[in-house]
Amino acid sequence: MDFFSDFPGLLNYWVVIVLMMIGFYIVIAHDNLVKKIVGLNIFQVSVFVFYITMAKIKGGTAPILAEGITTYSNPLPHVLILTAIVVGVAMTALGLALVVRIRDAYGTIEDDEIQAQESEDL
Amino acid sequence: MALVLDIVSWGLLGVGAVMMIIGAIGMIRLPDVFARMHGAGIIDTLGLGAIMAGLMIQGGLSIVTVKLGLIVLFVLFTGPTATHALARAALHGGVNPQIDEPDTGVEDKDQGNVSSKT
Amino acid sequence: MGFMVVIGIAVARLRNLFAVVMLTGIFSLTAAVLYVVLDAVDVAFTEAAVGAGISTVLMLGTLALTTSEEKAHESGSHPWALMLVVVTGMALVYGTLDMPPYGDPTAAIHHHVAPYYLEKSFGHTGLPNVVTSILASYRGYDTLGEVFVIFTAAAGVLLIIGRAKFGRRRTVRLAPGELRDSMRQNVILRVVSKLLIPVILLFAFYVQWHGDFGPGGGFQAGVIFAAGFILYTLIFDIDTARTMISPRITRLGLAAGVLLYTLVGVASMLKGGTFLDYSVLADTQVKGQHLGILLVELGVGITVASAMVSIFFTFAGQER
Amino acid sequence: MMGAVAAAVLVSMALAIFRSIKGPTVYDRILAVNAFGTLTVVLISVHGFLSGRPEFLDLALVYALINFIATIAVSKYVEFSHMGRPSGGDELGDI
Repeated sequence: MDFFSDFPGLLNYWVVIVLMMIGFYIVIAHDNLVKKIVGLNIFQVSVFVFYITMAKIKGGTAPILAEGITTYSNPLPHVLILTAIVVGVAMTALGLALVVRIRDAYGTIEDDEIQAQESEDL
Repeated sequence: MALVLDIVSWGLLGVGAVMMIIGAIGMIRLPDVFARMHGAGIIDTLGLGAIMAGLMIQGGLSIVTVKLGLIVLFVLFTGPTATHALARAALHGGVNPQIDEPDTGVEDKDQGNVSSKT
Repeated sequence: MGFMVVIGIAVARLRNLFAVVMLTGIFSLTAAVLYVVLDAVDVAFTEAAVGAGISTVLMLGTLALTTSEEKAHESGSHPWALMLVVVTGMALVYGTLDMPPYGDPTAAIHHHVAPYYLEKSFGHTGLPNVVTSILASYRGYDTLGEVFVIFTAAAGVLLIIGRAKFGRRRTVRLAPGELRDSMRQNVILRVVSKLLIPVILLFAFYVQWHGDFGPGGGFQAGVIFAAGFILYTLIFDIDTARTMISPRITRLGLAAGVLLYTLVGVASMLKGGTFLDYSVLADTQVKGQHLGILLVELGVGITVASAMVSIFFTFAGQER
Repeated sequence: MMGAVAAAVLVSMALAIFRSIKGPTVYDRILAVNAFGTLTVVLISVHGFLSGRPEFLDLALVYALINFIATIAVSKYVEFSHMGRPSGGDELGDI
């Protein structure tokens, strides 16, 4: 696993940005609502990875105190992300519930078809 | 004694690693789902088992060994069960082609294999 | 990391939503491995339980209720969207040029409060897991907020789709002795699951109480506990599961967890401290902190477990 | 040696991902995801030993557990949820 930690300087951040952009693209370019939520999830994960990357200190280990270890990675981002993940899944559940409800109301989960139905009604 | 243990554990780790790769290659190369399950089976049992046994010897007698043993036990329970459920699902679904994906292109013939075998 | 990019692109391209959900599962497993490599064991714990487990199951539930195919666009690809994304990405890459390089111990983030937590937390709380001490004690307000968010989300799901719909209800009464076409018929699965579920619940308790010393804690334990019930619901059906743990209990638990958390805060106020200041709960500071963290984590665990179970039941009980 | 094992596991993971992206049928994907989960368990354990702190094996146990539940859920979904099946029945909703 050493080659993970030997990544030079900023590469991790760039991968995070690529992931974020993939998620962003899915959210704005796809019409399917479930797909949009998946895109949102990817975006979310990229932010998590960003925080965790910042917390890492070279040569450090996990922030669980033990004898004989002096360098620990920064525990504060871990706390933030830990709660963020659970909140994220709660939000995902809420979004999916909305999707189910939309499907009940419109009979479709494609954004453009919903728009079309809306304009017909007007 | 320590040297013997080390050699045994390295040997087990090596065997496990080789089995992992064999299983993964099997998952790529074999022709249909039911055959591919055998590849996954190698990963689940021999690959994981050998590597965990090697790690156990490395870890010595401690809580680590117990946890590794628990993992092996757990995977030995769940792996075949999950594969069994999957095989049943595939068997039932193979007759009924509507869960197919439309965008598989060339490899759609594989589905034919599945239903003819079932 | 390379894996994640590949999976992300594949997710963007695939049209079959089912395959997309599967890939999301792998994606989140990969993310969890990455967290372990980057030393965030607690986060990896949560991500594994939540991302790979619960959200996959919830997305499958949604697919079962809606449709599993994405419709093809007439317009094809979106050049404007791609352009916007590329431009934003460029701007962000430009922004990273000022970031400290990976793993640099002199970066600004490591010199604010983090060293304080690392040095003092063991003396203050007596717990080796710094993440737990920060989560439950130093940043107790934040965590209380998060718990309320989860509570609200679960309540929202219950409100939006919790009611049985009129007109769409078609309950099929089965004649006695008629075979139900369900996983209950599968003997191997049933027996193995019956063996495993108690172990899973026990393991959840272990994670709950051991969270002070190793990776784990209320959030993770709650999710694992819920996973046990979800497994039961998958093998049997939703009605059997509902007779075992009724929606009333989950709703009660949802509120009880938040209440327990808040009451710990109020109790510390009554004993002369400030809100959520556990030091006054027992004779010595360390004991008080330990007790407070334990209770708060229990509250978090109860809320998360009930929220996950009730959300899952709501999705599963939708179409019948 | 540990590093070699980790590398082997990573290679297998890459192959599993290839199968899950390519996978002609749904079942191939499920199989690949399941195998990927097992590989993750191994990778976590090996990484624990590599970094010299092998006490975080609870994680690997959780992975094995979640992997199992996810596989069961998915198998159940593909086996029993046929959209628009006329008989309705309670196997439809409870994935």
